[in-house]
Amino acid sequence: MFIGNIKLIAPALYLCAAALVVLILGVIAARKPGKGLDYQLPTQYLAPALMFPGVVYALWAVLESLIEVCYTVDVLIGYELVRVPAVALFVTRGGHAQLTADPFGALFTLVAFAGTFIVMLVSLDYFDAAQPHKAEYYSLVMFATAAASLAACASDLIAIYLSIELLSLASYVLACFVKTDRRSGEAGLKYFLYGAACSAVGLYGMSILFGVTGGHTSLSAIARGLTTPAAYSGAAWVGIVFTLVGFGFKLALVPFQFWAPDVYQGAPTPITAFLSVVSKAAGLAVLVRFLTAAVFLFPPQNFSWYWILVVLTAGSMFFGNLVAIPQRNIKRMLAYSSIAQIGYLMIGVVSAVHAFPSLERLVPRLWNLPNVIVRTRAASWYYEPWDMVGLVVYIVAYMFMNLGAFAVVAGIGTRTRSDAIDDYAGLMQRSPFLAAALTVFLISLAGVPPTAGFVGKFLIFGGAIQHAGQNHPELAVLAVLGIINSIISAYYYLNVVRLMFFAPAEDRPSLRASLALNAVVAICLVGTLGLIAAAGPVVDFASLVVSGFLD
Amino acid sequence: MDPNSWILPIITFIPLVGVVIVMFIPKEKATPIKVVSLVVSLIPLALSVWLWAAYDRGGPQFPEGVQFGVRVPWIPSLGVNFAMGVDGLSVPLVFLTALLTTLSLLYSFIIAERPKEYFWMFLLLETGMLGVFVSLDFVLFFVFWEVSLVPMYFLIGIWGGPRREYAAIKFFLYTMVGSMAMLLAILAMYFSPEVLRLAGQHTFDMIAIAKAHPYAANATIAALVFWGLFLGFAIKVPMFPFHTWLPDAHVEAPTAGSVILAGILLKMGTYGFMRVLMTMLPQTFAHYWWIIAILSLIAIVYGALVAMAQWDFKKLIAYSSVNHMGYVTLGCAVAGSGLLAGEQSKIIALNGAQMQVFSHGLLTGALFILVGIIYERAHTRMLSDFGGLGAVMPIYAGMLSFCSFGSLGLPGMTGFIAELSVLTGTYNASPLVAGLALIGIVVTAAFMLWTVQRVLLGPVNPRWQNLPDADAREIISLAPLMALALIFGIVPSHILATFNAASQAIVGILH
Amino acid sequence: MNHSAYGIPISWFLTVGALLFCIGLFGMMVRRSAIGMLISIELMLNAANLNLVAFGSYLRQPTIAGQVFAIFVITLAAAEAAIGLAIIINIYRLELHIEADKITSMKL
Amino acid sequence: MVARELFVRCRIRNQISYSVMTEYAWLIPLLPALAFGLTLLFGRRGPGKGAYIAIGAICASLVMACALAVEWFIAGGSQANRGLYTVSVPWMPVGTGAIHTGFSIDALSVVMLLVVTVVASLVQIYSIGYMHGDPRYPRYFAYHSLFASAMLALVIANNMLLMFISWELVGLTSYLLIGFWFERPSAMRAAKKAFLVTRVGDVGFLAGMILLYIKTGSFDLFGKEGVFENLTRLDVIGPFGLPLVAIAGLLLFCGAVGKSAQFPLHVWLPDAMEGPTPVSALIHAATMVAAGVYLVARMYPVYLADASGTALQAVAYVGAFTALFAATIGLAQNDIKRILAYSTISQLGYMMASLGVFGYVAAVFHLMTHAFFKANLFLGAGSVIHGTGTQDIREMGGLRRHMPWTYWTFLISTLSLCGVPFVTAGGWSKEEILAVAWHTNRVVFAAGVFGALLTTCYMFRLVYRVFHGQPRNTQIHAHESPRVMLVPLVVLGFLAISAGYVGTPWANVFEHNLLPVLGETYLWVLEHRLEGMGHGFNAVVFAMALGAVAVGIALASLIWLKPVLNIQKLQPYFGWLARLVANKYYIDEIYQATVIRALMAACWIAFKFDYWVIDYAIVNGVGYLTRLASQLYGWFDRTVVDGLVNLIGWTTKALGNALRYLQTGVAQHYVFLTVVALVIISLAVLVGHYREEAWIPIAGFYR
Repeated sequence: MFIGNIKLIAPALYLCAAALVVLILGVIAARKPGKGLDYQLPTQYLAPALMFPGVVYALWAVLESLIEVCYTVDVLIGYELVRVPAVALFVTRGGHAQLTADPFGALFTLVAFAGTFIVMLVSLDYFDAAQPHKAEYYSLVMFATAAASLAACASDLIAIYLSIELLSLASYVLACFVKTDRRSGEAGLKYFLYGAACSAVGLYGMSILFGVTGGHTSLSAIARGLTTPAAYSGAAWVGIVFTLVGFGFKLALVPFQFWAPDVYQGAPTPITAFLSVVSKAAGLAVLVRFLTAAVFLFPPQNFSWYWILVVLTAGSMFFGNLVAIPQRNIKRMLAYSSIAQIGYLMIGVVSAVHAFPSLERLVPRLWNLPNVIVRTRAASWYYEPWDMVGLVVYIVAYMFMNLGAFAVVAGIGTRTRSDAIDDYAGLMQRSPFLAAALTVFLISLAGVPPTAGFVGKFLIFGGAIQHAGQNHPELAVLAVLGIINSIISAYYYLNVVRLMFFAPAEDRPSLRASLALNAVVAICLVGTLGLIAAAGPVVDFASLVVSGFLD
Repeated sequence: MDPNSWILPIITFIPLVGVVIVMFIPKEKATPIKVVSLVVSLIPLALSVWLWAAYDRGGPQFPEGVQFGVRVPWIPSLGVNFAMGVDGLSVPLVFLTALLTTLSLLYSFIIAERPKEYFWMFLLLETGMLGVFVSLDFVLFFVFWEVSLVPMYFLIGIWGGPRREYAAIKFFLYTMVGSMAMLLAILAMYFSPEVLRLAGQHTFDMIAIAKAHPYAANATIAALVFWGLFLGFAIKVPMFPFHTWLPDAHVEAPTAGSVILAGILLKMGTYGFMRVLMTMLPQTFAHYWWIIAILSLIAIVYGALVAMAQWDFKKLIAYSSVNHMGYVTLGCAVAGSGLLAGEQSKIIALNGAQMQVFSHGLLTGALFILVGIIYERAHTRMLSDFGGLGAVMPIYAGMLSFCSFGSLGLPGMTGFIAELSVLTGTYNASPLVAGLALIGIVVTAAFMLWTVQRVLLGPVNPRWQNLPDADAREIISLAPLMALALIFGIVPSHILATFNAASQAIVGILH
Repeated sequence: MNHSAYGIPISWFLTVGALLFCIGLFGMMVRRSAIGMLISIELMLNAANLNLVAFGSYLRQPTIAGQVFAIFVITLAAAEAAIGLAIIINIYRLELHIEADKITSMKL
Repeated sequence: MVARELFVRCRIRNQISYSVMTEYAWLIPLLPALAFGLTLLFGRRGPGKGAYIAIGAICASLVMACALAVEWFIAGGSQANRGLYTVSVPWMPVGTGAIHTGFSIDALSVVMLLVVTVVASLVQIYSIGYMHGDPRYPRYFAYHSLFASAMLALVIANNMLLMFISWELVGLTSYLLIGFWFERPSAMRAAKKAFLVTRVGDVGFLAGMILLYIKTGSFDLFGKEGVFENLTRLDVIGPFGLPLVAIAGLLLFCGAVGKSAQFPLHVWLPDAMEGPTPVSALIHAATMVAAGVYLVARMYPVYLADASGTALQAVAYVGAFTALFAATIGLAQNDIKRILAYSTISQLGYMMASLGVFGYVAAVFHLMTHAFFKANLFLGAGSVIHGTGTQDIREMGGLRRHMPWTYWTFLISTLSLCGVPFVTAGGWSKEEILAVAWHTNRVVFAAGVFGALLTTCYMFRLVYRVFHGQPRNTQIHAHESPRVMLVPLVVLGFLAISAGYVGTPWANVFEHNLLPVLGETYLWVLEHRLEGMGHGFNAVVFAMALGAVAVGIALASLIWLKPVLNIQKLQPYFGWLARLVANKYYIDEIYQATVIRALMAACWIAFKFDYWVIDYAIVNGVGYLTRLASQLYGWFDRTVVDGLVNLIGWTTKALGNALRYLQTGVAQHYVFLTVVALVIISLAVLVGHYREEAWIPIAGFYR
């Protein structure tokens, strides 16, 4: 086995180590709360402090992988000399990598890290200093993030399964972390039962895929295996569909969304934010990787999982947005809203599938590599905007706006002890900054300019329209449905805005936000509003990332 | 750098600077907030006057070129630029926007509730509106288009009448339906092979798209794109079946909000007709012009009829907007028709449409201010409550009569020139449509006169015996509007020459 | 189907795996107690394990990947059971029962 | 710049030098316009509360008009080189060209200028007395100035556009002045009615104008590119089988019908008497209502170009019918001003009929004389109202003794209106109309003669009721009006007699100057039409006219002066007729019941449609459906539990009783639903992708 360029996944490794540090120091500190180590090095500050270098490291890793993806290396595995991309890690015989730390994965790592950093700041505000088990809490969050990072790079069934499970197991615990809260416990139980069942189904699917493609676990090998006649078996399809269940659960894609509302509502708000962004980003990365591997076999013209995805995309948007309308709890509303948001993202995924329309186009990039020199440029900067750029930009935008919204919700929830939408009435008077910021986030979620959400939707719908023009009318339909859903969503987002701004000011005390909360909201605001101004560099960067996408 | 190329961004973003300044003034200091906002809004006004003066009528017109153009790459990889520029179509609109905003801000000095938010939102709105008229890149255009939507939502929702929340959300969602359809159509145009062929790259540059005539070869897609854009613009105008947000929004909006809504926001729709539909999809427009013409005709007659049935003064003016905007769209429809004959009369029609845009902005804006004046004094807008105010408030009566007559198309004011031109152009295309539109003229006159009668004439209602006449602030808010309506009505040559250059360019596309 | 050296065709293993999986899925649906559901999950995981191992050894070119995968899964299943039990204990503390179907406080 | 070039070019083209007066004729309407602005803004502080500004302006215009008249009619000599003076400047750019505006002076406009300035200045002077003490006194004179300005602009306009603009502006001033006392509900209603009814006609004018523009490419009337030179382009068959030129003529005539209160749009004029009486005299008797006649006269080439003659026939018959119809109504009215109003309608009908039967000169001639004597009548009536405080002739009587000046001037104008030959102006003009009609259209002629009879009847009824007999209302103490009101009466009374001598059959200065206005082509057409009509005195016609007047006076005297004939006896037989006539043939009521009601119904239906169908049903309906769908979804979501019960129950039946006991639990149901979805998806994929060999090739991998 060729271990490869380990520094590309170093952020995850660093995070695991940092998590251990936090855990150990935190546990020691917890023995004397408020004194000694807990006083000098409080865990709730230590964790973000250790997280921040992680974010920087992840950013560096993105840049590094952008360079590395240009090269291949010839390695000797067993008695075999194979040429693999320089971003491939843990390469086994036949040149199959367990992890592919390509820029795409690195970027999702960055999203996960940045999201986690923001979530930690929210937690800082959400939990008071006397929070029990904070060492466990923060280390679990960090482990989960490391898992998400690995999942974003995983290109092997085992790696996928392990990283996703690690993420899930940490999330189960985090969801029910407030042990005294019945709702939190209930959320944890449901999340666990449903998640475990779904991952079991997914695993079963993977086992079938493993079998029908000739005993391979690597996605690239599976992709090759699926090109053989064997893969035309019904079993292969069952395998793919079952596997999709596992990913669909992570994404809360309809009809695997049942857990989301309950868990979002019951879990502590920072964890809800974490689940809605970090966990989803990981699921999305895995899904995209998996689909682009499977796409070789099933040209979308035929009736296949592609059409299932199209239907589920539309279903997610409609279900999420429609059910969000009557909600009275803002966390639950945002849960449904994030189901809908996944629908928009899935439009990006579905059209990204067409970025790899044929084996012929991709194969030269992967296998017909020149074999003269040892280190050589592999991926040419092939320039095709729109393809998956929208997906990448949208996930970044989604991180800012959704985390921002949850940050405000968390901040208000701790102060008013309520998550009811009705209690947001007159918020503009009580806390103008939070109300204005939440307005921006909600408007961004609705996709109205000049916000990041608009840029994301614009690019996603643009990609869909582009492929619609290439004889894929279903994408035009999806774009239209997406548009309709944007309008529906505007209704319930604006309902909150309406309450905050239009409702008369009652004699309720104004809310005082902590520094951490203000900082988080400000970061998210800058991200949400700044993305459109910086759209040029962002899109360029995203196209670089996308063009380095390998599977 | 050439200062001329920076004038448009400066005009557009000065109000945004004002927003920031106002945000830093404590909310308790109402007067400084108001004065600062007003002063800030004077800058774009002054610059827009300069712009119009410096604008060269003989210079290039869209889509051949623009004046005061600026073009900075924004998202180069997607072909998105920060592109601005003006031609004869937009220069008067920039001026109108700046003027109406200033006057609205002046009029809004009476706002007592949450003035800080009000004034910065108003300035933000100005940026959005100005941006729409000067943008030459579709992404920029769309961003400004939507930016103008949000503050208006708040203006209606916070400072509006009793049913403000309903009106605000209806306004927002309804227009969002249109803008989203428009977004899809814009994307489709972007990806058209014609644009790619012409520009060498997919681009959102409006000039490039207009020159390329996207989907000229593919009637089906062209039709889809056309109707998508049409929906976006028609809702904004609003054209006949899409107009019902308008009365609600107008009635509930604060006075200055109504002024801006009628004066500028509706114009964004017709501007879209002229700037986008007619130049970029001329063949499709020529194919479907009759549908637009019929809808416009319905708007003219039907808008007038419905206006006549109103008892709420403000709603009546709102419906009269439907009627008036019908002339604009009719003029556009005729000017873009596929008839090969009568280029001259098409130009007349488009001149008329533009004139009506300008005229309606002046006169209906003034009428909304007049409604606001009476509402603040009497706290009612029911026409049946009034009567005989002509004796109590002679200055007000004079101004209301003036604007009403202007609005019903009395010769000597801008409205007449507009209606005459549109009807002349229409006559050439279809005498029947022109004949039916003439009915609208009579009904418009009927309801306007009836309104004047119900408010001003007759015996004085003792309730209003002591209403004060219009004060200096109100007169100053109204005087420029009325003066311009009169001056441009008597001596239209200058403004029409500006319009004419743009009309020639647009009509010339088909010929 | 092809027979192995031992004479048992692979389909037998696969059938047993599928049955296990179905039983597990069925159990997920019908068990009221969270513990019962946890057990059902284990059944499903083991169905997958059986598949993996069977496929791994019955392929033309036998691979240990299936067994490796299975070992990972077994490890994970243990972790999952531990966490699941912890969650269930927590629930029991809060609710004094572990019947998943009666824990429905969040709706709408 | 451009303007000056064009100006110069016009002069060169005409190759004639005109007097300074002619070249600066545009000042004539401009002076009152300036006076309007000054009076409106500073009237209250100005001389005579603004009245002197207005009067000064109109008198200056009068002087200029007189100078023009002298130049064009007396000093001009041979008319051949003085047909037309016209100047255009570009007004609206259109494409590469422009629409022009400008003014022209010819005999017709000079006549009109003279009439308007004379009557307007006299009426304004009269108003000093009449409106004395009114709270809105300055505004009254401002409106008068605006009217004068617009009316004068109308008559010197050389293009249809300026004509229409002025046309509408005189309508506006009419509206403002009718509603001058707007506190009176009747006044405000009358004002609105006047504006709207005329606007109905104006729409026709507008349409005709646009038609002419579209076909000829110009709004200008004169010149090579003008309308009149290019009328042949309209010589194609249009709708209804009529040539387009006839359509254009008819449309223009619609405008004239509205403005000149011809049947069926006459209803506004009697109501317009709600305005101050001097306003009625100037606008609703002498000048503005005659603008319709002027329009047809000005556009006469259009009518002459219509070879089918349809348009002119319509003009003739509408005019003749109106003349008779209004006269009958006039017989049964009791309001002094309304009688005069119907008389005006009737006389305008004469003018129209005259135009319709090719009596071009006669019509304009009658227009002029009518302006003088009818203005005088109205001013006299105003004097009476001023003196008595009532308008109802049933309350008057015997005023002859109290108001001698008023009486005599009123009587002179009455005789002129009746058309007493040889001695009155109205006699000359009316006889000229009848002479033309005798030659071209005997039906119109008969109507004219009978109309003259009726006219004499109702006018003498009026005179007898008001000035003769004994006072009927002892409350009224009549007094003669102040001198400032009497001077205009006397001047107009003089004109009511003398103005006719410019157009006697023997020395028709009027005709000699007016006919060339048509231009050579159309003059030829007109002369062709009138071929065989001898110039000079037509004794038969004069005799019949004289007879009609005599019979009329006799009848009136016998009924109202010395009640020899008691018309009350006819009551049982012709009571219905009397009621019909007294109620103006119920035209107003018919309009109310049909047009107005239909319009209001249409408004209401449109509004309800808008409210309920478009807004409520469609727009809100979509919103409602969305919310409903969300409710359904929400219901589904809320009741996953309960819904599952049913779903599972359904599944249970299908599977036997095996799953019956699964009907509780939540997380389980989630799983269940997921499994259902999974099964559906898998089946869909498998069914959709089924192939025969699908299950076979796995074998390849295994030992």
